[in-house]
Amino acid sequence: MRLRIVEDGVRTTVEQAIHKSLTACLQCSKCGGGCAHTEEFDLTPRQVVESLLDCQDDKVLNSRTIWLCGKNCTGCQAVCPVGLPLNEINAVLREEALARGIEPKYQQPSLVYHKFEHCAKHRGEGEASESIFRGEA
Amino acid sequence: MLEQVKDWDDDFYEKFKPIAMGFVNEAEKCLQCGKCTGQCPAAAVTPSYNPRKIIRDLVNGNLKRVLSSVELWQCFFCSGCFSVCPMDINFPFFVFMFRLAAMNEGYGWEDVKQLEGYAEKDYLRKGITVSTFERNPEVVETIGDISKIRMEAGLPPERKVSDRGLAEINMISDLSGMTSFMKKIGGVELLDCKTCNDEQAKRCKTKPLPSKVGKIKTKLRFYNYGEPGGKAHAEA
Amino acid sequence: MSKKTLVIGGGIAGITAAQKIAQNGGEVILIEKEAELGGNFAKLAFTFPVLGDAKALVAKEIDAVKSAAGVEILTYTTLQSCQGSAGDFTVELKSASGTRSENVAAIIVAAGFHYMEPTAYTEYSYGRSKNVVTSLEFEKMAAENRLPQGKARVVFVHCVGSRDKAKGYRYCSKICCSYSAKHAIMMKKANPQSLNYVFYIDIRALGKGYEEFIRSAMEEYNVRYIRGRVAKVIENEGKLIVRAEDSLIGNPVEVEADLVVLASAMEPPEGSRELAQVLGIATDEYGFFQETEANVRPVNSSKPGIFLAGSCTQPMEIAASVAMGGLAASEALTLIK
Amino acid sequence: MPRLDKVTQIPKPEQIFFFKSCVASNKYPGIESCGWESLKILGVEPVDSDEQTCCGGFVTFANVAAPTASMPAVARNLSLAEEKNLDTCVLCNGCWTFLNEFGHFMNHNEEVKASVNMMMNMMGREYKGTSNVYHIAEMFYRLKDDIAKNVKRPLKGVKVATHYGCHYLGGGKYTAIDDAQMPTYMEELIEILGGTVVPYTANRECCGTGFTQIINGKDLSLEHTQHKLDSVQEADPDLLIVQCPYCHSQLDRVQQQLNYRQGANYQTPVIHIAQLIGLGLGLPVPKLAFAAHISGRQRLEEVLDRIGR
Amino acid sequence: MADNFLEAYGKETSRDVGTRTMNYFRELFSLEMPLGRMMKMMPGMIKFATASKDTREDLFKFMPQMMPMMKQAFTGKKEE
Repeated sequence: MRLRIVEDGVRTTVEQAIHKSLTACLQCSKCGGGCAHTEEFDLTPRQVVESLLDCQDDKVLNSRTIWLCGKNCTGCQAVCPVGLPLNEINAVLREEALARGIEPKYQQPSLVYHKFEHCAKHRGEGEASESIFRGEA
Repeated sequence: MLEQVKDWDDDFYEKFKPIAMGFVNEAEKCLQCGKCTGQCPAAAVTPSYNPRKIIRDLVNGNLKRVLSSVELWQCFFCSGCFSVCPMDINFPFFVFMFRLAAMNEGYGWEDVKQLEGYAEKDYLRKGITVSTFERNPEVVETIGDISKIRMEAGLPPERKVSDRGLAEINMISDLSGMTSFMKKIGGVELLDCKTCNDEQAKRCKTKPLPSKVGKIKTKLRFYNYGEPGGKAHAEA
Repeated sequence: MSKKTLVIGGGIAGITAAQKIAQNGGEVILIEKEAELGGNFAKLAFTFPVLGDAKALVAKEIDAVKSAAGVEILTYTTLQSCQGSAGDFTVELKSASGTRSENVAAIIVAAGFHYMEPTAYTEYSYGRSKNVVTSLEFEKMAAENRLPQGKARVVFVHCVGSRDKAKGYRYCSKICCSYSAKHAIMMKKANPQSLNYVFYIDIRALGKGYEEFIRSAMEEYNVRYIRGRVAKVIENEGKLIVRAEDSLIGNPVEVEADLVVLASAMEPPEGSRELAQVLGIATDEYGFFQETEANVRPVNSSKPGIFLAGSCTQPMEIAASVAMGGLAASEALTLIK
Repeated sequence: MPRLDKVTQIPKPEQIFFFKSCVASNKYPGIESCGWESLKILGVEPVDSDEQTCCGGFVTFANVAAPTASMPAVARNLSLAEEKNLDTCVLCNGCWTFLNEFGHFMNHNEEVKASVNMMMNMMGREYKGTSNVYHIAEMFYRLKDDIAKNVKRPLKGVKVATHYGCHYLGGGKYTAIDDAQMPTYMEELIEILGGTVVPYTANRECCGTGFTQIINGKDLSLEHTQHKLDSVQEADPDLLIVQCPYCHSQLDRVQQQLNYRQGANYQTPVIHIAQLIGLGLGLPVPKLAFAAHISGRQRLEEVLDRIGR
Repeated sequence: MADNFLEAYGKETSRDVGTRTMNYFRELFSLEMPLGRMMKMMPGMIKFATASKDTREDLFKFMPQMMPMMKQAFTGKKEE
């Protein structure tokens, strides 16, 4: 899945709401290191900012991070060397996601790899499976 | 559970390099520049696959993550990463070596099992890896009789390897340990639709993997480098 | 015995050295193989980290050295041979009008550097697409007002030829990070509508004002910095498709660009090994002149009486070249007095 | 641009050991017959041996075989050429890399060579490392003057796109005759034959076989091949030239898979460089064995009608 | 995200996995010929010898070369 970098998106909305430019982010990862939720996040707070700057709107709005972020916790903001209010950013993104009709997500999908490919029944393609054995000597 | 850096086998790579007969080297020079991932065909279709991260983990010695990952099995072997690498790291060889290591740990046998026919039925019996028989189940339509086309083209109807040649490759296989390796693969139990009964079908739904490989217990693999994506995953 | 000093190279290091020697009463022969003094500095439009007018600055220095008493400037001139030892060198200078022999006490080598031609980087389509340019060509485009107009996307690629064992040099060229930031700012200033992307591996901004300069490119001029080396530039119907990994996220990304600027490496000047042979001094594995001791004797070459200045020893920025020129001048003066 | 110093190192031998490819023999016999006949026309006599087997690269890299089996297999195949004192000519990128790299490895590692030779001695053979491995596309580029002299069926007005594949240029970035990122030698060959080269964006991208991905990770493989085919479709060439039978098989067969499953309409004929040269040199149509191709057969017939059968 | 594989491995560290992997490769790529390995080769050689007449002849030609190796494998000493 190759991402395409395009023009400004939700980034401007966020910047207007927090009265700060996201470009100030140093990408130092201090926010994610101290966060209690990091393990459950799909994007770390740093990656949220980076994705916003890259204008990957869909990716950010569809992520779990924005819903999992503690609403009143300011742990990341307290340690941020440039003082970006990450929890506020996530709050703005939650509103934006709701406005776009994106359902909240909390559950982490299973990262266990299941392989069904050898079994045609699981693909519902019985006729293709026939070809496997056709002509076997 | 957080990852513990003290768990990592940090001098693994240094110790491993001399054993690997020159196939695994130069990784210590990796700049983490991401040029490999930028042109990787697998990374372009699934976001969790990332050669840069795998190299990082190998050099750091975070072997648990590498060996139990699905991503290790998603490499296309296209050598594109090697062709652009500013430090000449031959990543496909890394993948090759560490797939073997992963198999030693009990991962990925079900993938290899699907390719068993190429070696057992074709390479060792006929001396030719790809036979006229279509082993890719997805191919919808094949040209029926290739021997007729071969004869029209002025070739013998069937390409045959002489008995002497076959005896020789079979001896190579026996002597180099390939045969015993193949036996291990033969021990993998894949639930097969051809012979599937109700009980097995039920088991297949809950536990879609082969249960054991000879004496090795086959393990589940994980997406260790991020959440998978791509068209097929989006549909599921 | 002669009290003259020979300065090879009319770039900013050579000009400074010549000026300083002349100011202290020495006589200088300044030779330059090109038509004009100023070297690579004169090819720039702006300086960094303070955006100054490079052309005006270098013109002032050239005027100063031209008007200085005791400086003889010879353009289109190269060094043919060099005999003797410290305090008494016999050099043969070759120009279009013929050769001339001179007796000098000291020699300052300020041969400068050369921007690498990234022809080996076929993955970046250099030479195939006219919209893929080197940073030097970008400076020229900026000076001639040929920068893309309207809502153009410009991609700057770091480390082309530097930090690359396979196709370039293993060293870091030190200034590419800063000058790419400068170019991005120039681009934004010339065309506020433009969107600028810089692909970097690390940002190497050492020294006073450099980090702030690059941060200002990000913060004030809204230049997007993406961590990842560009893997491919493909030309497609007049547009350039730039493929790389955004390694801070871990995803491959693609940018459709109108112009791609390659920050090509600084390499040793052309013919540096030949010059070293003529002078009888040592070079390092890349062809840069080797100093005797890197920390406390940065200007002393392997032969007494021959001093090094500027970027012919290692990649360096203007301020460091000027400082080195001054140090080389003072070392040369000790031989004259 | 081709590296001329490398090209001139390739000899113009009178005889060459013809290493057949498994896909070429069993799926697309035209590649084998055209390679054989074209070399003959160009004055190089191919020599066959029925003792040659598959290079063993597929089973090794598919991890079905123990890696220790690969070196003796390579040594055995190369020793067949050495017995005849000939260089080897291969049809497939995979065979080229596998024989070349592993042969090179054994030549530079005496211990491994000795242990491999012990096994060779048991069957009365010896691996010396004297046979160089050349890709047939390399040979054609070396013999391009002879090709220009022998063109019988000029490809006038035929739009041809190229696909170089990965293992020749990428894997052998220091040993191949052309640059890994911007190769042009096949384009030159096409122009010699009188065809028109059609550029497309995804030229240097992998075909998507992914070695074993086409069996094990179909989703990844098919998605990638679709990207590639989309790009080819946009350029709309009459022929897509490959130099590796495995790429050939992937690009040819996946078109028809995607047409069947997704209702797409990919109809680009894929042919091997040996078949293209055979076409240009005027080999009779049955020798080209286009009947074995699956996708774009109609278009192939049209091309044949246009340039003469 | 790290949960899955850390749980699967339990208390084992990467160091244990590394040692195991190293031992595996050391055995796989070993060029030495201990007795056990020699014996493993025997069935293959017998199979080869029984394949046809000329294969048997070739193998017999190799026998003189093999004797010292057998001796070495049995005694575990390198012959001077």
